[in-house]
Amino acid sequence: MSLPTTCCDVLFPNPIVLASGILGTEAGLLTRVARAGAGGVTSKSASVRPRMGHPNPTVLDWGYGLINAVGLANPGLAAEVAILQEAKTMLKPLNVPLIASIFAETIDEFGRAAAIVSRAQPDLIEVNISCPNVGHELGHPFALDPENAAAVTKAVRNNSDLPIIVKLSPNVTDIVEIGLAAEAAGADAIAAINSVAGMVIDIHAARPILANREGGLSGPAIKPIALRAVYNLYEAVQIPIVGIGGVSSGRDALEMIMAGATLVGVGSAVRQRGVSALGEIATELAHLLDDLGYDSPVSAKGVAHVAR
Amino acid sequence: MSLPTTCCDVLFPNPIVLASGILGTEAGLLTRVARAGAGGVTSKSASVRPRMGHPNPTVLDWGYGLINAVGLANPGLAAEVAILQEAKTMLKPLNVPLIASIFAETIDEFGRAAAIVSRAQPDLIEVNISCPNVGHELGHPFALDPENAAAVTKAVRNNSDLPIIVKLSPNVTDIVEIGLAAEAAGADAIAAINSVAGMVIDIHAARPILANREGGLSGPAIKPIALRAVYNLYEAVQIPIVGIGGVSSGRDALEMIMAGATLVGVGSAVRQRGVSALGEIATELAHLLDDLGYDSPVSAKGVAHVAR
Amino acid sequence: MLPANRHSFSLPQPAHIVRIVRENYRTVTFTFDLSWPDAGPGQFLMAWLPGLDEKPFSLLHNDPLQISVAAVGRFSRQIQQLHSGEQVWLRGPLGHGFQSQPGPMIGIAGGYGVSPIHFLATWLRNRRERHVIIGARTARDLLFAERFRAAGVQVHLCTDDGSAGEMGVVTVPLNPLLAAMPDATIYACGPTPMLEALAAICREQHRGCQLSWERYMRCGFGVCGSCARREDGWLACQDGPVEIIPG
Amino acid sequence: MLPANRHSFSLPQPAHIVRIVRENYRTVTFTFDLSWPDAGPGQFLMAWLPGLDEKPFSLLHNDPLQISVAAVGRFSRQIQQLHSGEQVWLRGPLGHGFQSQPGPMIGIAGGYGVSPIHFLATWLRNRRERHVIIGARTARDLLFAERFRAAGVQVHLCTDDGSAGEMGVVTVPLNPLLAAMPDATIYACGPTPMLEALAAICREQHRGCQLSWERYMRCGFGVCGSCARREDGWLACQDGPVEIIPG
Ligand SMILES: Cc1cc2nc3c(=O)[nH]c(=O)nc-3n(C[C@H](O)[C@H](O)[C@H](O)COP(=O)(O)OP(=O)(O)OC[C@H]3O[C@@H](n4cnc5c(N)ncnc54)[C@H](O)[C@@H]3O)c2cc1C
Ligand SMILES: Cc1cc2nc3c(=O)[nH]c(=O)nc-3n(C[C@H](O)[C@H](O)[C@H](O)COP(=O)(O)OP(=O)(O)OC[C@H]3O[C@@H](n4cnc5c(N)ncnc54)[C@H](O)[C@@H]3O)c2cc1C
Ligand SMILES: Cc1cc2nc3c(=O)[nH]c(=O)nc-3n(C[C@H](O)[C@H](O)[C@H](O)COP(=O)(O)O)c2cc1C
Ligand SMILES: Cc1cc2nc3c(=O)[nH]c(=O)nc-3n(C[C@H](O)[C@H](O)[C@H](O)COP(=O)(O)O)c2cc1C
Ligand code: FES
Ligand code: FES
Repeated sequence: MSLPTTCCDVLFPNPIVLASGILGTEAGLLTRVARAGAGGVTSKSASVRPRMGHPNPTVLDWGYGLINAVGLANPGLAAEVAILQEAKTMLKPLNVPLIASIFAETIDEFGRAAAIVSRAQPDLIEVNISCPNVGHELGHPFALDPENAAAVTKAVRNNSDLPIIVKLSPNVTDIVEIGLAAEAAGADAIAAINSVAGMVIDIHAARPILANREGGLSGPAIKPIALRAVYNLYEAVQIPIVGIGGVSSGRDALEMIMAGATLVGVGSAVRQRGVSALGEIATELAHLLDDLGYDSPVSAKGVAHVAR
Repeated sequence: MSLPTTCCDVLFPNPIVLASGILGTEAGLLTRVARAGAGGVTSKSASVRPRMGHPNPTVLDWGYGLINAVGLANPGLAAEVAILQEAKTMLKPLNVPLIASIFAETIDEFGRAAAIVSRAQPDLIEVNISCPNVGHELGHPFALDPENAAAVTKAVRNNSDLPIIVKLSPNVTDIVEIGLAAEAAGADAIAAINSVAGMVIDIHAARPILANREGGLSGPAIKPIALRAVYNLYEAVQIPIVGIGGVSSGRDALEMIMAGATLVGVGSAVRQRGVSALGEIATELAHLLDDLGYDSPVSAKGVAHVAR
Repeated sequence: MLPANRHSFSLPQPAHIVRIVRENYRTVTFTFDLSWPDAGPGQFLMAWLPGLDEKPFSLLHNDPLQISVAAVGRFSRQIQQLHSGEQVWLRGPLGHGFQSQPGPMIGIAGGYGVSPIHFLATWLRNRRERHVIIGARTARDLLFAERFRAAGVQVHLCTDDGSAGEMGVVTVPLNPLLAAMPDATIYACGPTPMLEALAAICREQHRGCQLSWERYMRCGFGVCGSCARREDGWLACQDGPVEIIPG
Repeated sequence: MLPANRHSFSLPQPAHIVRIVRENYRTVTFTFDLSWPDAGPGQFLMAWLPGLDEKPFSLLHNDPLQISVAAVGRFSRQIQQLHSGEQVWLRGPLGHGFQSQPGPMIGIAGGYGVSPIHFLATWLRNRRERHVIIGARTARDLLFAERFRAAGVQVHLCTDDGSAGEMGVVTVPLNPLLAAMPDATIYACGPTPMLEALAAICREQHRGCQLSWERYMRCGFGVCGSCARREDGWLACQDGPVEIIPG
């Protein structure tokens, strides 16, 4: 069984990568996840200027998964570049690639963010387009329409030579349309999915619990939503897909790979399984692939696609 | 504590109503649910012509809820009218209103369906616009864009004097926009949400388990998605909302009411709690309202809305 | 947040066929490498063949799992094409089965209805008296007579054409048994007309009976309404498949 | 499918305040009508005031739940406005607390750090020797001295200005204790500079210690990374808040 997987010409020791926003705040923490067996790590999304994020409650466990509205809190890209450089140095001896996640509130700013983050020379850039477009009259996230998604992708493309992963939101009528737009605009890979819009309410307080009222669902509850997104994207795009959403075991990871994922992102499973979740999932995946007679993750990629 | 609730001038003995597609196939079964304490019952969606639906597997329990792709199997509206008439007669002594659910594949057919179903004189008509629009070049469900949703609503409006509930899909970029379009086109109420698009995959079979590959998620996993939809719709529309999605206890029902629901639809909870789920949930709701000092469901309606 | 992979028992589980026994010209018994020790006679499973369909089958045994399948259509013919070592996906145990009553057993089986009745007869192996009536159109359709005898059950056969046992339907051998054993419980599984006839007889004689009905099924767990009886909404998958009719 | 409402323990639970005790000019102790019998000293909870914020507080007691809050900012001032009978929403118990070691206890508490140290002292009530060093800026900031004494703990006070106890920081009374009790375990909670000084002393003397650190927290369960230490990614909420440093 050979787990090493290539995506966008970058070699990952295994296909299980840390999703953005989970444990991705510090170099020491990214390295800790890598040491515990992750195949790749993604930093928390950062923007040109620092952001405080929303007041608490921002992250909750509602029983079938998590909900969060951290509000993209981050120290700003100047500080982030230092974190990424430190992380790069620490990750190098482990041969674990670093994916740097960026976001912005206008298309121009996405370009600037890409230029700044590239200075840290991460192995790939992930473009989180699920944040609200403040330049847009309605404030809708860029991920919600194909024109915006394409414009953001182009802006990043024009400002960096690094491979670009565009991360899609599931909160759209047609995720495939957005994926195709990103691909056409020059994305090297697609990540799907970001968290699913939702709300938890406390009947005693008679109000939503998150300070931001609504937030993003993640964890076991969203796995079928993610599988469907990856499955449908795989039938449409040619570029590799990072499948993310509700993966908490080797079995879940294999489902995602069979749906068409090249890499598998893991976030909320850290809640149940701790920092070593990713390494454990990679090991479970290796055993399962062996049991089922596949000689590598890529040999199982997309096999769940059957003739219509 | 007074549970009786009026919606569209129809009096429901309590706000907990059976969602369409769950136990709604036969008059005897609708009556059984009513006898077990439901405040209202919705029949399985029916179309002008009969439909076989998809082969099995069509309904599965994936651990955090159900997934289904029954394919809108139904005996056709001619046979359905007989079922509804029988149900009406059986429900009358119980004073439990009957909601008749219809769907169609073209806008004209929606009008015809409304005309036919009205012969059975159900108390309300629910318009399920989540089925694919075969008249439309892309085959997208009517629920996915505001123009289609409005056109369907008008066609039904023009063919029936009964109160009309338009049932929305959560699989859209902006559910509020669709709700507003239905309201403007003459809907008397909104039902939200229908099931959430998803997929389950079996790694041993290396394929999606549902014969239709993808299906609709329901049950506990989708409750936060439903709460968010109802909350946001409540801030936009003036007409009453039937809140549906993942409600399996009186507490869940109260969360839905606090988000803005006038009636609360219950479906998948029957899996855990049996045919008496609805009656039990209504009782739990009454106790909770009492404990929290509300004198009726309507006095708790929308209280989770706080100033932004 | 809950532990991962809570779903394993609700979704279809892959099982390997470990033994295939041909029972007659159209019926085959499959033994799987899976056991459901808590499942009882009258309960059923949903068997999925990926790409084809998923259908309900009564348990012939729980530990290991066994089902008997009569080739009548697409699915039942296809499953009979499988070889030992191949996989079938099983979901269950589903439904409510027979409730064992004190006193003698009269089992009545039509066609592949022998399957749950045989499971029941082995379940009640310590009963003083166990009788089973097996009915079929013709001799070559009769199933399990030797198996029942080997299990110590008194077997009564009948065929429409008299080619084996008594000529006529199951009520022919039943009537004398009913008269001879006023304290016996009737447990039956078979085609709907047979069950309707039995229900009528028992109603007339004010005798209780337990009848296992067949209906088209989708969910198998009481949600979709596919298997509902029109009049009273009785759900074959969840309230049944065995209906306990008091005397 | 799982039973409904699995979430009750992970989401904030409403608790009523049943008792409010003013400890000093800025610190108040709240007792709630909720118990977490499995929670131990050093563990914490997140307290939510709807519409305002959610903040971590160390447990002063588990059964019933108690916390002590020093008014220093928006949240801590607001919670002190509440009256008996009003509600606070509590989420926990979170984190890993102190690990009781055999032998004597030396507790070191700065500011509201007295809270988990007092819980620990009552937890270890059968120990031969229990000492606690309470440090503060000035006399009126000192907390819990009488409570510790009432619990049979030997109390050593120190203040920056010498207005009570010895003049100086906690290391002043600590040094003679360390010398006198080579087998004592050091358990400490207080401001970061105090803990850093203690860590340095213990490192130098090759003595183990247990230090409870404070960091800004969001999830409280090891997911968001808000509370991570830069160098090694140690998570105050999940790996800690108590760091067990071997000798
Ligand atoms: C609780 C239960 C237990 C069962 N136990 C067994 C068992 O132990 N062994 C066994 O062999 N079979 C059993 N069956 C029947 C089995 O589920 C299948 O129906 C049977 O195998 C035929 O499926 P097929 O696809 O091969 O045939 P099909 O192609 O489906 O049809 C074969 C024949 O059956 C009739 N039929 C099929 N489906 C329907 C339907 N939806 N409505 C009305 N008529 C229909 C058709 O009219 C046709 O004549 C059981 C059914 C139920 C509900
Ligand atoms: C594990 C743990 C246990 C705790 N236990 C207790 C306890 O038992 N009793 C108690 O009173 N408090 C405790 N705290 C501190 C408490 O959580 C709050 O931080 C404190 O109440 C101040 O909140 P506030 O909103 O009132 O003040 P704020 O308005 O937040 O600020 C007050 C002061 O604290 C500083 N501060 C606040 N937030 C931050 C931040 N994110 N980063 C850096 N500095 C900040 C500010 O500089 C300011 O000077 C604990 C914290 C942790 C992490
Ligand atoms: C606390 C938290 C913070 C997150 N922050 C980010 C973020 O900054 N950028 C981003 O692209 N996704 C973010 N996400 C989404 C995750 O990267 C991931 O897409 C989602 O959680 C689904 O995966 P999971 O079910 O494995 O957690 C966050 C998720 C969580 C739970
Ligand atoms: C088996 C099944 C069949 C369904 N069929 C229909 C249908 O025919 N028409 C419809 O409008 N909704 C249908 N639904 C959706 C439900 O009415 C409801 O909107 C959804 O299940 C969410 O509610 P729940 O979580 O309480 O089940 C179906 C749901 C299930 C589980
Ligand atoms: S098969 Fe779905 S209710 Fe019986
Ligand atoms: S507070 Fe989220 S990881 Fe510690």
